[in-house]
Amino acid sequence: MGLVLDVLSWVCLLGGAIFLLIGAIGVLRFPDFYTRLHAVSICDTLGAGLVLVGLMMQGGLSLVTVKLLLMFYFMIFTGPTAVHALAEAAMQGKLKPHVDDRES
Amino acid sequence: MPELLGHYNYWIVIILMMTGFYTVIARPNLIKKIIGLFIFQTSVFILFISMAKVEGGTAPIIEEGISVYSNPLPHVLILTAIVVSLATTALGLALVVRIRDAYGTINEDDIHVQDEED
Amino acid sequence: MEYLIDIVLLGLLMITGFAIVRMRSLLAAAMLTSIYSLLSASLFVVLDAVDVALTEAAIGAGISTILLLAAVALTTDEEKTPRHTPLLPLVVVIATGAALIYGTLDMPHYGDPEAPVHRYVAPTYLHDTPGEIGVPNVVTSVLASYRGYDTLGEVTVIFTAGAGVLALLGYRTRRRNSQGPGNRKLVVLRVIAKLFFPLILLFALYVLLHGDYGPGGGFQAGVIFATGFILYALAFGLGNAQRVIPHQLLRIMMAVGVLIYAAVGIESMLLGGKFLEYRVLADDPVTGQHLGIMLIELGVGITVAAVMLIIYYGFVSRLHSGDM
Amino acid sequence: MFITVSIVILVAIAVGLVRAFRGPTLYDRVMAANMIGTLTVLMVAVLGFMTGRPEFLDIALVYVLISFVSTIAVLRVVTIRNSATGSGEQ
Repeated sequence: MGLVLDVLSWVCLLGGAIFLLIGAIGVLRFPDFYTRLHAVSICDTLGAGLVLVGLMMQGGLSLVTVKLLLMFYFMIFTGPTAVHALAEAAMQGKLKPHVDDRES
Repeated sequence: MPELLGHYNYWIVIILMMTGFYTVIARPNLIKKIIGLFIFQTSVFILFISMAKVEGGTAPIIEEGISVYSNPLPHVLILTAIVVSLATTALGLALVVRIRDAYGTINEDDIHVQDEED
Repeated sequence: MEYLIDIVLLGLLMITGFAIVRMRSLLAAAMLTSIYSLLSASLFVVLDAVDVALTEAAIGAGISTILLLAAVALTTDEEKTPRHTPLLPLVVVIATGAALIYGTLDMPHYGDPEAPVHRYVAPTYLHDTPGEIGVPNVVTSVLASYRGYDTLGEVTVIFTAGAGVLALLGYRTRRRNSQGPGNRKLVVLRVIAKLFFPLILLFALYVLLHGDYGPGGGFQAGVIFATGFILYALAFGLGNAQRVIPHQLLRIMMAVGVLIYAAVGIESMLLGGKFLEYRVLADDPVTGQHLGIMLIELGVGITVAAVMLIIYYGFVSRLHSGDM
Repeated sequence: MFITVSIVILVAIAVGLVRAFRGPTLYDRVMAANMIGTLTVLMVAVLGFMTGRPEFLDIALVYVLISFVSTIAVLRVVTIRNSATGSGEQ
């Protein structure tokens, strides 16, 4: 049982790390602000979530896990809200999305 | 490893300190000066906290089975210093806002020119 | 392994520092300052200073950034190029830096347990705290008990700074309960703020009361408490926030905190001890220490929270559009 | 294993810093700061497990809240400033 939990937790941690990397590459490489926002939200939700779930499995049934759960709860709300506020502010600030001319 | 590292922390701290110092003396913009002061302050915090670190030690919160702790005294000094640094930053920014009200600019050079005209 | 993280974080800090200096837009520089604070806060965790990390994160990355941005918004964003060539400052800076680096050569190595810093009073504090004070967090015991005088001084400094900002910026009341434009755009934020506001206040209380056993204490709790109200003000407008916690109340609380602190000291004098000698506050010395630390942390928390909110109100009430 | 995760987080922080330096708009920088905030939270949590004292997660919790509130505050200040001056960019 302990071994299964350990393996699962490593899978979650590594998966989270991979998503963090993907998000980071997206933030670096995507062409304009609005596309980069998508990459950031991967870091905020899936990447961070998986890392936290992996840590919870390491923590076992203790106060540590309760705190991690609380962090998870906060993060799934704050991440999307912050990204939404960013997009809203950018729209209000008249930042034009980058559109590919060839398609229209 | 610590021998190899030697004074690395202190050197980076000094570089940061000088970055802040340069911003304070070379930039005419008052808000930029306060940002420089902020960098300077943080570098001092890092200097103290680096000195408090003991190799193999852990955070100074006493627990069974742990014998080596980092030095708590610099932590106390810096903890209060951080709050005071915010208070001074706020006071400085308030002064900048008032200077802008009085002079219409926050550029030190322009303020000197206006002072000389009077 | 921690050394690697230490090296990388310091490197990133240095790069961020250079970038801040080069940045011409002040808003961008303020954002980088926030990142700089976050990085240094995580460095503090690596260096075992958990209490300091908590404070730096709450203050550097949170309130300082907000104040810097508000100040930029109240003045101007673009930085003019200086009229003088920065040759003389550069020479001064390089000379000072070289002298300081020469000075570090005599310093003990990083992490050296035999360094003079670790030999003087710190072992006493670490050794005596469990028996004399009875709280596991040595930082709290030194801050609140062994060096209680210093902390009283710091709280007074913060009080003075709050009074100074109040004198400089004054305070403008919002008459209309600003329901400005973009009201509907705030729906998401408002729902989240309603969800989070009580949790943040609860968490501030946890940090205040748990400060004896883990990272935390009056300073951090005060800032977190103020952050909760800042979130409320951001979502519902300054006018509504002021109805919840009026400016007059803040001005009173700012003084009340310092007075609670000093009163604990005088109380211990009346009970036959020295100023801020908590042992005499209860029959059992350790219980007395607990009580004293709790009370002065409460005083610190009240003053810090009130001063942070006064500073925030002072800056934001000057911004033209009323809905922040 | 925690080491691998923390190295990945450090790399991601470095990438975020590059975005913060390059901009080009202010919003990009705010976005980078927000991302670095999230990464710092994870970093602190992983570090706690790495050093064997995970009970310091309070710090990470504070970081979550603070980085959220400061992002929102920054955006509100920028929005108010934009509507006051009528200009959009930077």
